[in-house]
Amino acid sequence: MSSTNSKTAAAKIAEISGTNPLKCMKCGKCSASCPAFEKMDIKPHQFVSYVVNEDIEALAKCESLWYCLSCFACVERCPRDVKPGKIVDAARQTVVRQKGGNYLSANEIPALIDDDVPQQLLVSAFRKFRR
Amino acid sequence: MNGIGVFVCHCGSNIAATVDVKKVVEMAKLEPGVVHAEEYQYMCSEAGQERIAKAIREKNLSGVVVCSCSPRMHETTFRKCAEKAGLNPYMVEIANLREQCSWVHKDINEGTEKAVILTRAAIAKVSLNTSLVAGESGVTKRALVIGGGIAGIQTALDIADAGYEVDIVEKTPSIGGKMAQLDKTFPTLDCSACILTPKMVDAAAHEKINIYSYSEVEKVSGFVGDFTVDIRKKARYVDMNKCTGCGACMEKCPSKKALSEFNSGLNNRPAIYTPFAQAIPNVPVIDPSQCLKLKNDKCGLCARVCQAGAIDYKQEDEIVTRKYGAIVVATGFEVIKLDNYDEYAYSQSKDVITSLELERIMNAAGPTKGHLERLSDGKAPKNIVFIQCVGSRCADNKGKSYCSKICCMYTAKHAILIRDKYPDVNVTVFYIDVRTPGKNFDEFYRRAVEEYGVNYVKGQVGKVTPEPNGKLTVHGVDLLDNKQLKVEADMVVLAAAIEPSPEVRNIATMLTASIDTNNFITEAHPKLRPVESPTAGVFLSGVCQGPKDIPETVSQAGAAAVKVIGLLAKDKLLTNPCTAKADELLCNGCSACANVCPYGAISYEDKLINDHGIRKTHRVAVVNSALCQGCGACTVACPSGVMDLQGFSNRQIIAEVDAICR
Amino acid sequence: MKYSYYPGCTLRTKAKDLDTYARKSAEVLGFELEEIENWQCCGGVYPLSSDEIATKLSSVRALNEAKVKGQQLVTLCSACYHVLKRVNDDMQNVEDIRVKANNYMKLDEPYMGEAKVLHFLEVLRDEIGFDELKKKVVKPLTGKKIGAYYGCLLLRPGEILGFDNPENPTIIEDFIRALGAEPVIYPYRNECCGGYISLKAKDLSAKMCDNIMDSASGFGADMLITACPLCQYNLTKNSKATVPVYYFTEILAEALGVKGEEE
Amino acid sequence: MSINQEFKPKIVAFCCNWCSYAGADLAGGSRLSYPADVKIIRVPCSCRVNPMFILRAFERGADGVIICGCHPGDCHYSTGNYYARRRMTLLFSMLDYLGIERERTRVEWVSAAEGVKFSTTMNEFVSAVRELGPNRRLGDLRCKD
Repeated sequence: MSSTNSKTAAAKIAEISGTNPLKCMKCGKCSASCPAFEKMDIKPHQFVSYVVNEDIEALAKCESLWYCLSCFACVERCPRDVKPGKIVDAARQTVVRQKGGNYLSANEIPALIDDDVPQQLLVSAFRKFRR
Repeated sequence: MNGIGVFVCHCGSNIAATVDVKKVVEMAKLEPGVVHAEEYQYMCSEAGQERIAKAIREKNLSGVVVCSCSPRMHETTFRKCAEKAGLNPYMVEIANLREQCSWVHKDINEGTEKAVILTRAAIAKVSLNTSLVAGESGVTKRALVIGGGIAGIQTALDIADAGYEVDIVEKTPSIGGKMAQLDKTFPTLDCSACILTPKMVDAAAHEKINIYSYSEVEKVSGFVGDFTVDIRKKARYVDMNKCTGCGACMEKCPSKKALSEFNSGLNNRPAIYTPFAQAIPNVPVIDPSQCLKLKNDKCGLCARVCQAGAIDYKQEDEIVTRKYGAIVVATGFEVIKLDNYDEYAYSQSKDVITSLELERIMNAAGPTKGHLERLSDGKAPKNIVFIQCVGSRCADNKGKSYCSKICCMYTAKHAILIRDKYPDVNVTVFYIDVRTPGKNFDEFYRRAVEEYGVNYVKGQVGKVTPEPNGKLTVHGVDLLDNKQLKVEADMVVLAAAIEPSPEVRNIATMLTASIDTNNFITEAHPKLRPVESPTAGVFLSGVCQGPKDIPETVSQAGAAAVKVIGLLAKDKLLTNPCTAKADELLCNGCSACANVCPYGAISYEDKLINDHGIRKTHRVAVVNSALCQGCGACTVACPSGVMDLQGFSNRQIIAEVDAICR
Repeated sequence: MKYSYYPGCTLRTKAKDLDTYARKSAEVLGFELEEIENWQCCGGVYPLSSDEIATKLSSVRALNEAKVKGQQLVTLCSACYHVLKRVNDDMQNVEDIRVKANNYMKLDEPYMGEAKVLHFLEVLRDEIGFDELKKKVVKPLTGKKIGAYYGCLLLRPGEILGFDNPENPTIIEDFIRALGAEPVIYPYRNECCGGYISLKAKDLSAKMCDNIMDSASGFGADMLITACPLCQYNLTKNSKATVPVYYFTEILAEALGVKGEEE
Repeated sequence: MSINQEFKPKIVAFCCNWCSYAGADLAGGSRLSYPADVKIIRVPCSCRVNPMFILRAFERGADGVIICGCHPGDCHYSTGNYYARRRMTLLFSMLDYLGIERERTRVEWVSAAEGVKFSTTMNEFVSAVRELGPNRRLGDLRCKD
């Protein structure tokens, strides 16, 4: 990805997340609050720096996108109004919106569920993991 | 030959980089009435001023326009310069080409164009200026200090030592303020009380200092040199003159449920109380919300045990009116409420405390007699976690936008004191940045790490969870290690942000001193006049102006005192000659102007007027120029346009409007 | 009193209990849940991206229907509440979304966020009042130690949802007290259970559920109650399940004496 | 809506000496830019601003006039800004009658500490006036060619 492209991609992420990553003071309260921290290869507070540094390619490839729960713990507690959860979601959107970007296919569903799975689980997983 | 001289300053490159100063000079020369125009590197310098003086003398200038920085910066400089050269100082106008032009615009064409217009407006105005002579007013040789913490005490002592009378108004029953609540002070670990109480005693014993404790400022009127202040002395229900301070009443008082303000609400105090043992004055007050006698006319025990007969349940608030030449605001700070930080479990667990509460726990006169123990079960803690920046440096609507400045250092102090006294206690500090700019400050913090083995972890804590076993889990992160941490703690100490005392808003309004969005009082100039408010005669001491530690507060207190002394040392003050003036010929005495005057400066007289040979007596408005502060409210209220403001006359302002819109 | 009612996908299928008990209880408490016509699924999660419009339209339809009927819109499911309330906030405050949504919907009168979204618990707290509820209780749950499980969707972001203090909520505890039981306060009651990632990252979600369960049982809870079908499923199926998890409406119906009644 | 970027409006800003003028100085000190179209006239207090000055400005070709004073309660002269507010409300209510768009005038409170607010206020005001285009209604035709 050329530097102009990653610049546009970074701007796109800032735009669709509606947050300003430059307000971050690197306190790490998001990462301290994140229940999925252990599973994340790029940690919540790093997401913000990746956008600032326009390293979008790494974000697009990272595993963290599929572990963020959108539980808003980081959004609620961020003292700088950066709301890292929204940045993660924006990065995930840029991936799933691309062709072949789906993280979940309908074919794999039967193997993943049991009889009690509420519809809500499928609906929300589809909404988060697919276009 | 009279005419106007225009002097354009480069201000180094501050103006010249964005404004073509030569062009401004050229254009100025084309304006009617201008007989001289020049530019120079630094007009405010000795050489620059000499150029102005020389032009005034040689060309017999009748008006001067200096195109430079803000008039709030150098108007006085250039007025003095003109006066020395023989020109009335009020024949000088400033065109603000720096703050309001070159610094805010980037394009040199735009900047130059605007500079020319601003200069043109100043020329138009100055051509209508009239010579004004400042009047004089007296100075009441007494100062008022609002707030009796270390800032107020130090200011009062310094003023009193110079021989002037000072009154301290303190809202609580004793002077001493927040410093009296502290156990030790950084970075030298002096005992706070040991260095503060002698100053409190000095203040109380000083013949020039009068302390109004348990009192509040109620009303302020007047102006620099001549303020009139109403002070409400709240009913103490104890006669100050009779009380011997024996303390028998406090011991016997059966109502002991009120939370001790001095001990940050960690234990109780009686309804009749002094905040702490070394209180000054050592005269208790009765808290009417707690006293059984005052609430439902039962008890009366304190009156019975008082051998001096000092208890007086009938006492009422008293208003004292005093005159002052200068007023110092030293209202100090409070720790913020932690309602917005429930993730840290402050309201859910007794073992999550603020740093100020820790001060009281560590203090020998505190609720635990200085033993470090958990408030929930009295057990000695083994692991203590400190969380920095709680409510400071926030961009959300929960916290404060500023750095509270003192927290990094007092946390290092707490960590050292704990590790020193209890070496088997583990101390972890979660920080975002450690800020230690100050003499011996960083060395002090390094000692905490290197000598005392305090574990500093970079990363803000997300949540504190109380556990079923009574311990606390601190959910943090080590950003340098990129690891999430769960630290087991017995006690968690929050470095909560500080904010100006809530009453400062009201006081600022009474003093017409402006406050910023965080309720800190605005200084007259952020760099050059940091202890003065923009309102003449009102000075600032301590945290009311911005977060400060003790040494800074004491320095500022001394600086404020010097400013007050400088003012009180004068016998006369020059008054602002830009006052209102009525045209006697046209005034019909309708009273519209007097109705809007906030100073009562306008009265009416029957005057014999000679109107084109017709002599008649009629009622006209007369402005007392000693009282008039020059706001101009009356000028607009006047239905016939008779009232005008000298220095900002209708014609002058219209000339500026016309010049800008030309 | 009649409220517009938005049941949501799961309450019509796997979480029928949550719905049935709510309706029965409402009857006893003197209000009616009138199901809006032709509701569509809210999507389960609120679309966070500022450029998503289409995914918000089903919520706008439901909100507008409540507005047209002049009723407040009540939901039971945490996710529906979260989505509807946030979309409503967008319609009130985000001009871009409001304009685009209205352009697409072509309603008789543009929807500007006039409807008010209420969670069933808010109806109990703010409209009925917990004191009134207490009076209607016929079988108080005396002696039961119940932990409230809020999860994430009901509370956060607090600024927009305004449901309760997001870090130290009290509404479900007050509800438990009104029913005569003892609330157990434990710090994980507002931590996420793992939600939709339980589909593809079961281990993570299981760990999160266990944390919640351990904390609740550690503080002595006999049972947990929740408003979210996904939390109920996740906590029951995806953890050690040391403590049973019920819908809050079930214990409400029980206390009001209408649980055993046949339809 | 297309905004004519070429159009350089004439904006007169009356700023009170104690708060808003100092706020403007702070904006300068902090290098917070705003359009050069804004020219400031210093007055001791917002209550010194005679409605006549505003009409005069429009008559002489100003495209917008803004009056800035201390926040309510913070006036250096205690009550001046309240007078200003009342007077301007009255004046503004009559501007329609004169054919001047209400948006060409504004009263704003800017304290000495609000450099940022000063700059954003001016940016907003200037772009609002730019959208309106030149003020042609009250111009004194006698002065024009």
